[in-house]
Amino acid sequence: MKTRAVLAYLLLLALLLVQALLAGLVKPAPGVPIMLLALGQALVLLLGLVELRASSALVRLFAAASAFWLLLMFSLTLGELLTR
Amino acid sequence: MSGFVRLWPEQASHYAAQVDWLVIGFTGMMAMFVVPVFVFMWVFIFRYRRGHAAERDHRPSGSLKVELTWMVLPFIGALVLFVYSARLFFEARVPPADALEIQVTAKQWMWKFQHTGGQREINTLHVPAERPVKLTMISEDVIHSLFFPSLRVKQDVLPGRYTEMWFQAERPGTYDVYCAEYCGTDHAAMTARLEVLSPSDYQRWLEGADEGRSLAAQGEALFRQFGCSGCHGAASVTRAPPLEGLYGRSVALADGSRVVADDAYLRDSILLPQKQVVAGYAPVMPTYANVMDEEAVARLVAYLRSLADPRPEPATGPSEDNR
Amino acid sequence: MTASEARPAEQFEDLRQQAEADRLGMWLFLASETMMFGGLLLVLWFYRLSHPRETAEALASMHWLLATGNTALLLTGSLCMTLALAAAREGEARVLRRWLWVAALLGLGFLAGKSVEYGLEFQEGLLPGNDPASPLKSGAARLFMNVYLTATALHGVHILVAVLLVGGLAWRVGRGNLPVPAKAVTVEMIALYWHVVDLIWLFLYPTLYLAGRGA
Amino acid sequence: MNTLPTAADAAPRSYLDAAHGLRSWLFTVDHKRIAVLYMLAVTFFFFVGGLAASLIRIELVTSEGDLLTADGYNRAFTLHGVIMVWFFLIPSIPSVFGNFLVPLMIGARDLAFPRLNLISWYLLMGGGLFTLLALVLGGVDTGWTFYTPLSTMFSNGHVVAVICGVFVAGFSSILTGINLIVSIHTLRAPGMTWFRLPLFVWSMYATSIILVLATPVLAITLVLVAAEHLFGIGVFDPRLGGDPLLFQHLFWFYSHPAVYIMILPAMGVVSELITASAHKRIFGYRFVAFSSIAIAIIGFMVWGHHMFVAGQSMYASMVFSLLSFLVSIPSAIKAYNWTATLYKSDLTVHAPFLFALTFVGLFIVGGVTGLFLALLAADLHAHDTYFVVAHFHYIMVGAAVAGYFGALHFWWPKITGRMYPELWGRIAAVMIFCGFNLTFFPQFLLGYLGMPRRYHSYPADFQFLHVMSSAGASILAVAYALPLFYLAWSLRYGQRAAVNPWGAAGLEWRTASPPPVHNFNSPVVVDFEAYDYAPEAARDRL
Repeated sequence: MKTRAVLAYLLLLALLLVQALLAGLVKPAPGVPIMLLALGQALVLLLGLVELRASSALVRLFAAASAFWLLLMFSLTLGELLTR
Repeated sequence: MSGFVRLWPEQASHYAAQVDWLVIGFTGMMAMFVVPVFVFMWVFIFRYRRGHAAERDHRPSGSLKVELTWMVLPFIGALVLFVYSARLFFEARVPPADALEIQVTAKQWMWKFQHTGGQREINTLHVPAERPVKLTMISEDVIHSLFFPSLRVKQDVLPGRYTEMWFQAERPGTYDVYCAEYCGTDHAAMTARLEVLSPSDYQRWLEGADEGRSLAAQGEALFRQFGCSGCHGAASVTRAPPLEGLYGRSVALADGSRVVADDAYLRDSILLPQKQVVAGYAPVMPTYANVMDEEAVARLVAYLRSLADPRPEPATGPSEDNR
Repeated sequence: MTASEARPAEQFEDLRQQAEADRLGMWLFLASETMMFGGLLLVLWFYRLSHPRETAEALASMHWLLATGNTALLLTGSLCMTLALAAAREGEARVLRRWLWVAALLGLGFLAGKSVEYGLEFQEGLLPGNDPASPLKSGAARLFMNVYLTATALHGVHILVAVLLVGGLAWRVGRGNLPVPAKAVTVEMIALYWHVVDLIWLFLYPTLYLAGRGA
Repeated sequence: MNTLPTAADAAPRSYLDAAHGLRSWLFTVDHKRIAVLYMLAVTFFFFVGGLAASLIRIELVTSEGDLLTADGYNRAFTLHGVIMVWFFLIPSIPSVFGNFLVPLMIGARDLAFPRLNLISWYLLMGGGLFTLLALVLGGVDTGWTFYTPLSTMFSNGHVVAVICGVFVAGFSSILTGINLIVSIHTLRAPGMTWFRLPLFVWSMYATSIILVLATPVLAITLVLVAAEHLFGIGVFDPRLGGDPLLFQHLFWFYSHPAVYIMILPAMGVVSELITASAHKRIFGYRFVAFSSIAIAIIGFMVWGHHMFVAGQSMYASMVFSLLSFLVSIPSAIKAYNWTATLYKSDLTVHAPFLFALTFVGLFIVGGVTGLFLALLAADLHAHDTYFVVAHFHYIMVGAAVAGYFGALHFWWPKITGRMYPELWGRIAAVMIFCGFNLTFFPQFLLGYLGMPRRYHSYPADFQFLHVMSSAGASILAVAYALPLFYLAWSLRYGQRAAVNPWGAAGLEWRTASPPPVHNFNSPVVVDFEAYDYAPEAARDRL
């Protein structure tokens, strides 16, 4: 478990570096890739450091549920703003 | 007022009649789905009371077919009504191009109307019958909502951006107007009167209440008073975007996007100049937010719209402009 | 939530059931935390989309390199908490204590970085947003700074709580009244809290500093 | 607390006799005692809110605003809204009957986190009394919806104080939700599978999902309003580029699921009442169970129907309108299945069943008028009028409160060990039904006539309908006060309750009334289906 944690940590730092480079060098910093990298970091954190994979199905369901709810809130509200 | 107690609001426009038919139709359809519930409930209660002889064995504990029918049928009925209602909603939301334009400014606890001819009214609105009327509305403080029960329409009036509403009143008469969105202490006193006049009466009213100067002319006076002509005038030294024929054209912005110069663009450029800077110009324009109220902005916007471009512009629905 | 003696609390059959209940309870609480910060992220993205130009103006003056360093600190903190949990499960109290102190220090480092950043921003007049002397010209840029202050302050409070929890845990392990691996569940709960606060920062950081820079 | 006579036989003492004195109540961790504490708190807030309601109804008898000043009326309806929504409707069934019954129904000794349960009560009482103090000592003139920029820039009431009170009480909801979900998942007795759970437990599970996931968004919205009100951060201030519509999105993202927090528990109660009086398994158990979950999920997608006229984009309004029709399907399933349950039933009509009938009748009218408001063109006319007031009162007061009173009567023997007087129970139920309809049906007509909400003076030709409504309100006030008296009377003089006075099927009816501290004397193993009212099983249980 420890080696997997360190690997996950290094991957997280790598993704952070890519994000920082993207934001620093590309003008204007592309929003979508940066946020996708953030999503990637979140998944690596959950699967690597928090071992979501090993915990019970119920815990995974709760994690997915709150992600689904946030997606719901964002899509409908920002959808309203963009079609105003 | 017909009869002792009025139970149904007046219908002052065709749209109002259509809404009423939608409402009656929906109530009828819903009764079709709901009355059986009440009837069966009472039948079962009386037939299957304890001690009352009745056939009670092999009781059904559920059936997929029955469940699906009372899921799908009401939903389909509702969908039909949804489509009809969405069409009506779309019609009520998109004003026709040739509508008579009136500026509305809502302020804590009063309604102020400005006609293109320059006439100004508080808490009463005179409109011609059988002609579409478009209201461009804005609030100076909190959210209000202009509500015409007899026309079955209302629209919230927001501080910070224009909202629109249109109607075509058919029957001349006097109708109540309310503020529907709670707006503070005297929300209940913020009512107005809608006077629908026959076209000839309306024409006579226009002359009677004439201010001498049209809305655009009043805007021109403000244009000079606030020093806009200093930069935007023909002989100005500082570089500022030309305003002739701006209204309706699409404008290239500094960040590469393009936007159509409508009322909202003109208002934002006056009050929030940093928001949409025109390409090739420095964002040096000061804000007039604390100097000008919404009524003055409405007059300036009317003036900017009336600036005819020396090059003949294709008619993009020029506003009624009886200067 | 921690049953002092090894026997489970009376409404539970056995310790495994109690641990599962504690884990579910913690996950639900963290789900409500993510929903709250989700609301804040919605406000930020709502204003990013409705005022793109002014947001870019505000982003130009943010100290994003300092924030990137802070993010690295938090990620390292998460690693420490995972290693601490592994040590707790293997019953090595000394190793557990070391990782807990490192994580607490990293959290303090983040808070220190944050307060330096706040100091700079107050000095430059960026904060508080409606300060008339703010170098930001447009209203929406000042609004962005204000929402930035609200979001990072709220997150900072959660980091402070995390540091206190981890510090308290390390102190209890040092004093010996947190027997491991019997009470590893407690370490797991606090590690989980740390990870989710870190997860929230993983989304706040690009929203506040990176996306749309230099527009 | 008055001490009850101890149970006659040598069975272990009931949770009420296990300890006496104020300390045993204020520091209890027994889910049953906490439920009773919640019942007292919720009843207190119900009558405070009811007082404000009667002030409003008396004011509206005359067309001019002569009883209260304009400001006084605004503060009265704000107090009525805030107290009723956050301190009666949301905590009532989940905290009182969820706390008392869920452990009993799933065969557990207590909830998963007893101490957290007590903290929830203190959070509700602390937030509630603080809010009541702020509302009474100065009041707030923004309505319970706190719309901006009125609440942030133009209000002169104690907005921030009330926001703090509601914020604190919000955590009581979150903790109760967590407690119930974890308990239902981990503390079910052996053999109690998900499809053997009573439907009340299913509806409490769905309600808890909303409690946990929606309340935090209200918390952050209130924090932003308070920050804007105090420091002017500009997040809802149009001058700085803020957008009042964003507030409405955030507020209704919580507040629409909140109305499902209010109705779902009552639906669970009615499923229990109808099956118990029909002595028959419910029709379509799985459909009714999953309809609760469906309401909890789809309930999060429909909030935009509060903003059709608020300047929301036309296309988003159409999407929200369509989703609002979708969310009505699970409610329709419940209503149809309750009716189908009565087919070939063995029905005993008693007061709880009359409350259940009141629920079904008023809920259907409320639901249909809700669909009416989901119609875009109809909402353009009816929004912010008394039509909306009538709609949500039919659902919240007609249905949810009828459900609460039905639960109060049905489980009164189990909670207190005493039977309520049956005749008075039926009188109260019928009076509530008649008084309610006389109060709120005229408001549908008023609304369609164009009478706006939150007006204390109105044109003269609305007066007749307002007088009818106020007359109904006086009947309703008496009808709501009745149970307070005869239930209190039954504590001392009520007939002693048997273990299962209704012959109902459910684990809570297999332990003593009132139950012992650890709920069950012998370990519970569940080997029967939910609501197994097989004729011979029901007979031997009586």
